[in-house]
Amino acid sequence: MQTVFSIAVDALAYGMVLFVISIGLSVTMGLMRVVNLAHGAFAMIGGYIASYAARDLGLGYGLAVLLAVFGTIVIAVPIERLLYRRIYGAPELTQVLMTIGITFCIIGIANYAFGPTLKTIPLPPGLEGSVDLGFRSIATHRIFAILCGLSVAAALWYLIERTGFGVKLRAAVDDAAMAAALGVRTEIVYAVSFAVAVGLAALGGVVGAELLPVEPYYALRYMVTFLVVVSVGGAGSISGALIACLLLGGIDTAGRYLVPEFGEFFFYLAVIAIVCVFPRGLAGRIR
Amino acid sequence: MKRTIIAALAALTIGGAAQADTIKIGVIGPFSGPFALQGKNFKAGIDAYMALNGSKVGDDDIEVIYRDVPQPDPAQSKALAQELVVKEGVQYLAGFYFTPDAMAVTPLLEQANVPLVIMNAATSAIVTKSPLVVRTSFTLWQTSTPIAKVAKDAGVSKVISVVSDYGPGVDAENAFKTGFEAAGGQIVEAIRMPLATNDFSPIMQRIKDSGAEGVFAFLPSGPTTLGFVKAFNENGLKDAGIKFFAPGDLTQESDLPALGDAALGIQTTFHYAVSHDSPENKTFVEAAGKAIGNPAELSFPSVGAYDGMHVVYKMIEATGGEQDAQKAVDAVKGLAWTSPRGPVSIDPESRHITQNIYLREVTKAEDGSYYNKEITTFEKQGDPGLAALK
Amino acid sequence: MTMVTMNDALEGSHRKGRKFGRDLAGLAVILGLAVVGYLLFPNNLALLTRMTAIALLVLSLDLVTGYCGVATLGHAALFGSGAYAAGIAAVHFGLTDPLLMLGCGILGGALAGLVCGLVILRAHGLPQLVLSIALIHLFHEFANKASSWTGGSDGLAGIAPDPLLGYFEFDLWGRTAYVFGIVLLAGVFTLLRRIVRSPFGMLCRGIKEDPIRIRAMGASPKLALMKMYAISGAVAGTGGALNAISTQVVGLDSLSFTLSAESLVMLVLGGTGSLFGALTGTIVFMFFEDIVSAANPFHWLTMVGVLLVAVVLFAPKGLYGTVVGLAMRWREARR
Amino acid sequence: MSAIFEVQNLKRAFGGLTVTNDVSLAMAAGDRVALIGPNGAGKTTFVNLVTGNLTPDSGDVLIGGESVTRTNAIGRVRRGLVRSFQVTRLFQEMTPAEHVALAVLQRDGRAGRMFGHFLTMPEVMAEVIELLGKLGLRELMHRRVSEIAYGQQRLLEIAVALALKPKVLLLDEPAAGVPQSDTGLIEKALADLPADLAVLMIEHDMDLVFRFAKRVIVLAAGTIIFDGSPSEVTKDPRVREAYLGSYANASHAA
Repeated sequence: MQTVFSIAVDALAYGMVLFVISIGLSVTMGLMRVVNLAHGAFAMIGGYIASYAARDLGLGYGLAVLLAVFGTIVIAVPIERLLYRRIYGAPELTQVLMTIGITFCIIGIANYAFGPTLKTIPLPPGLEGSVDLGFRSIATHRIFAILCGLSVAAALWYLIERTGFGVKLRAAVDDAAMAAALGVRTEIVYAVSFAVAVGLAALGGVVGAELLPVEPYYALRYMVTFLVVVSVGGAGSISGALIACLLLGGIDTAGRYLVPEFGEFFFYLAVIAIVCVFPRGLAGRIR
Repeated sequence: MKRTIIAALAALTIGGAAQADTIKIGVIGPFSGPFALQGKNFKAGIDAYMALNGSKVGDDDIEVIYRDVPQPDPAQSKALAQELVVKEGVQYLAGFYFTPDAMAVTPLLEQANVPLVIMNAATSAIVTKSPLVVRTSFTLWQTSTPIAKVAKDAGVSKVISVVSDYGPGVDAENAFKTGFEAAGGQIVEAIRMPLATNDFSPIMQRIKDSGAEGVFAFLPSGPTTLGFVKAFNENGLKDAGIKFFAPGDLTQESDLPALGDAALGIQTTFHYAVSHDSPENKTFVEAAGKAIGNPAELSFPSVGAYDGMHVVYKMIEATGGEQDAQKAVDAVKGLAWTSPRGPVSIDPESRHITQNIYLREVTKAEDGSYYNKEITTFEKQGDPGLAALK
Repeated sequence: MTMVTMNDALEGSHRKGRKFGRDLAGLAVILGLAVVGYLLFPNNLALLTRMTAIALLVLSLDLVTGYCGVATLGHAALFGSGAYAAGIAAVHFGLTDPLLMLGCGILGGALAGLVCGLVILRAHGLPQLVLSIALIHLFHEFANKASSWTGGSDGLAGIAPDPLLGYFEFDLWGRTAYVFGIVLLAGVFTLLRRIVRSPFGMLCRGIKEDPIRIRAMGASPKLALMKMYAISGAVAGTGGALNAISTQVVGLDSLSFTLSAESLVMLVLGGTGSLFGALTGTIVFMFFEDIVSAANPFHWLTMVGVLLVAVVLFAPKGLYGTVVGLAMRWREARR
Repeated sequence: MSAIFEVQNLKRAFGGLTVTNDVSLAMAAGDRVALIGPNGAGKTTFVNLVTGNLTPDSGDVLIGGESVTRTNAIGRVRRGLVRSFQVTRLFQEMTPAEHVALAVLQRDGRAGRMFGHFLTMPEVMAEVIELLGKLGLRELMHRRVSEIAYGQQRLLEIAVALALKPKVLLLDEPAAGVPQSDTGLIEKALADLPADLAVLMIEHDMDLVFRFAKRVIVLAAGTIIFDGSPSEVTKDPRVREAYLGSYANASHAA
């Protein structure tokens, strides 16, 4: 029984880290219909900025996180204006080509600027160490990640379902031409959504850095994981992404515990099964 | 098809190809991609050797030609080796970070009349694939066997083995198991986890549940190591007094700054520590540090490359610059010298390097940096893996 | 995924007689390129052979992606299966005749194609992409696990093919392998040209555009796609076998996500939905990579990235597609 | 009279809502029947049940006296039940010649052939030219569909259906979306349909219905409320109620 609890706790923590990093991708893919393979690259940029701020400049963790989020947005917005705008509505394969190209560039630049070694983001004393849950201990930063995940989910839900911006966004997604006719400035809506998605990526990159360490190949190494999580959840759905992260996190964790030598089989077979049963993602949203 | 032509000496001589007294050495390694750091170390070791020993052997100029295979890709590796031999006319092949890349090249050697000096790839069997292979690095059997004795001597009798599920991981597991069981210890469980494991918490739970007093671990150096060591501490295994044993790949110097305090106290056995205290090593570290640019990036492949160059130089000396692979290899059988890592020799039978293996512990230096502090020396270790092959 | 099938659009306006000529022209282009490659890089045949093998993989990918609209990031599964089938036949069963190995490779590739088709065709769009990713990882992991057969991560070494037709040895200089590869590529290319223009090819293009319409015509899209997957598998398996024969070793990389993604990039770069596009993409990508990585090994990736972005911006239909588009416009303007 | 196409007591419910309720009808070769009904009458569901895209809860569909209830959509096409689409479903990148050729080849079971080209198959080309000629599309046969006018696309839709040599043709609003100026073309095409073909047309345009159909069936709320000659349909009180009633309700809601 204790083992079950233990796995559940690990699964929750892992799933929430995945969620924080992937949810931004769900926004770009689901709401903006861009297969954005460069998502991991933006998360990585966030990680690098935070690492630089906290380790080399000696700034506090909170400040580093803020810098990472806004710094990444500042870097990403020109990219959106120059490059992404050209591929809205383009065929998927064209988007794949463009975003892989962007990823390659970012990797090369990161490698040049920061070198090939691992970069860490020093945690504040409050997040270091472990918390005793009675039956086991868990790293404090994982609890922090869980809380981050929950607040991101809540904030996004509020933004999309309850604010004027959310209304415009949903309108632009359902029918861009109609929304434009009604006076919604779709390109601004898109730019803002993109900035939000990138900001979330950066936040995820920083919060998840303890699990997925920052290095130049981060952008490619975890690309598939993010893509799988988002698609299984159903792109564009917050609840879908949340369920997918917890489910896949659970499957992965349980697989690694019970049959580590077949962990990969376990995970990918589950993915195939889920996609076959829910071809439109767990949230069941049509495209 | 990533390749790099860096004429170590003379871009001049490329034009005058007919010049007979330039001897070319083709080096294949990961110079880009996720393992670029290791390739950089190859180059640093080679540059250091040539800086210290000159770029001439007798009258012959030495030219090193680099080719890039970023990730294990035997087909690519073989194609590049073929190109090096046929097009560039190299007389020696060297380098090779990954085992499959080296394996792919061995069938070529005889026809090409070219010896192969392996500077890293660490699977025992490679040297058996061709009589023209010499290795100056290590094997996982070589580095993982002594740690079994260390574990037993530390009073640990039940150990769980946790390795990444690929060739080197399996080698490490077998080596440790053989050594530990021979010493009277018991392997309570042997876990092989997928290479692409991000979250190690469930593995830590397994370790905890197994009731082992110690854990033997092997993962490829890089991002996963960091996650593993952190998870070990955060899940309370360190506090629970579970001992951590591993071959030195886990605490390679270039990863130590990132690992930080988390790695303190981890004991590993390995053939080389950058901090090794000897005049030879001081000279080497200084030269190699200059070659690599940032001395913090220096790691074990550099010494394999450095000694590999030594072997190649000796081969050239012995053959007088003539292309005769068998003669060259025969000349270095039994060759002994003092390497930056300590006294070493080439075993005449296996053509693998015999060397000291050191037990080290990750320690914080006075200036706040971390290093592998050598504690015990296991002298003149051969490769037990070859015996296991038979 | 609505890249125009340039050749076929042109085709409508063509008369019977010219088509045979076009087939010959295609063949001539390949053989011409082969000769040019041989003359330019006589000492680099191993790399040219590798390019040939990859070209077969990209052609095979074009069959399902370009002609049938299947989105896949797992196509190396077919290539790798062919390579392992040929390699295992040689190492474990002593079938060292290159043609027999080739046969095994084709069979292995086709079988893998059927397995992949069964799974991948169950979804569309993004979920389809994810299924393909899951599949390639399963194949990879399976090969890693079955190390007594495949050599695992150390690679399957010790493949020693007999001389081709009992006479031409696969030697250090790689001439036999190169000629063998070019003959295979030319043969496959000619065959595929016929297939994509045949009624079956037309059916597949129809499926790509609207499977429901095809059903309403009484044809089963699934069946046709499965057939195409088997053909695609055979082609990729040919490439894999060529790779196994020419390099005499098979590594896990041949079943990797990386290779799958790279082949997709090459295809889109050249232009989907035309066999020449697939060839163009392979040649341009591999040469570009070779040149820039030689120039600067540490930052070649950045330059490849710039190339991809530039292609999307300035040649959105892929290199070949864009050139053909321009040619068509020019011709129309002249009319 | 032997029915070439028959529907017996067809029923289908979604959740608690019965969308098709006990629908029966029979058609003989050469029949020209129009199926009309107000919005939400269940026409789309009926079409899907007949073509095999939905399975009925109960009831039977027969073609040539043979039950196809358990046969899938593809099998029904092969048995001679062919449909057209309300919104054209054509291959934008292909030519009319390719469309018709593909249909002809598919009908003959040769669409899986991996060699040859239809342009070099004289018997296929003869049929393609004949059919396209009949529908006035001959000149356009090698243009891409995306380049031809919508009215002509509708004609091509009919050509593809005819190329399959159906016994029963289900025309789903053949004139929908066609500009007024082009409806004449469609009407002419409909008038020229083979005499022995049973045609069931679903249509809104009553002018077209009256000119085309010899028999009109009215579907409302999932049930057939009228089945008779066009001259009687407007007089039928239930039909008036169904149509006008729905407008009355709509105005309440508004």
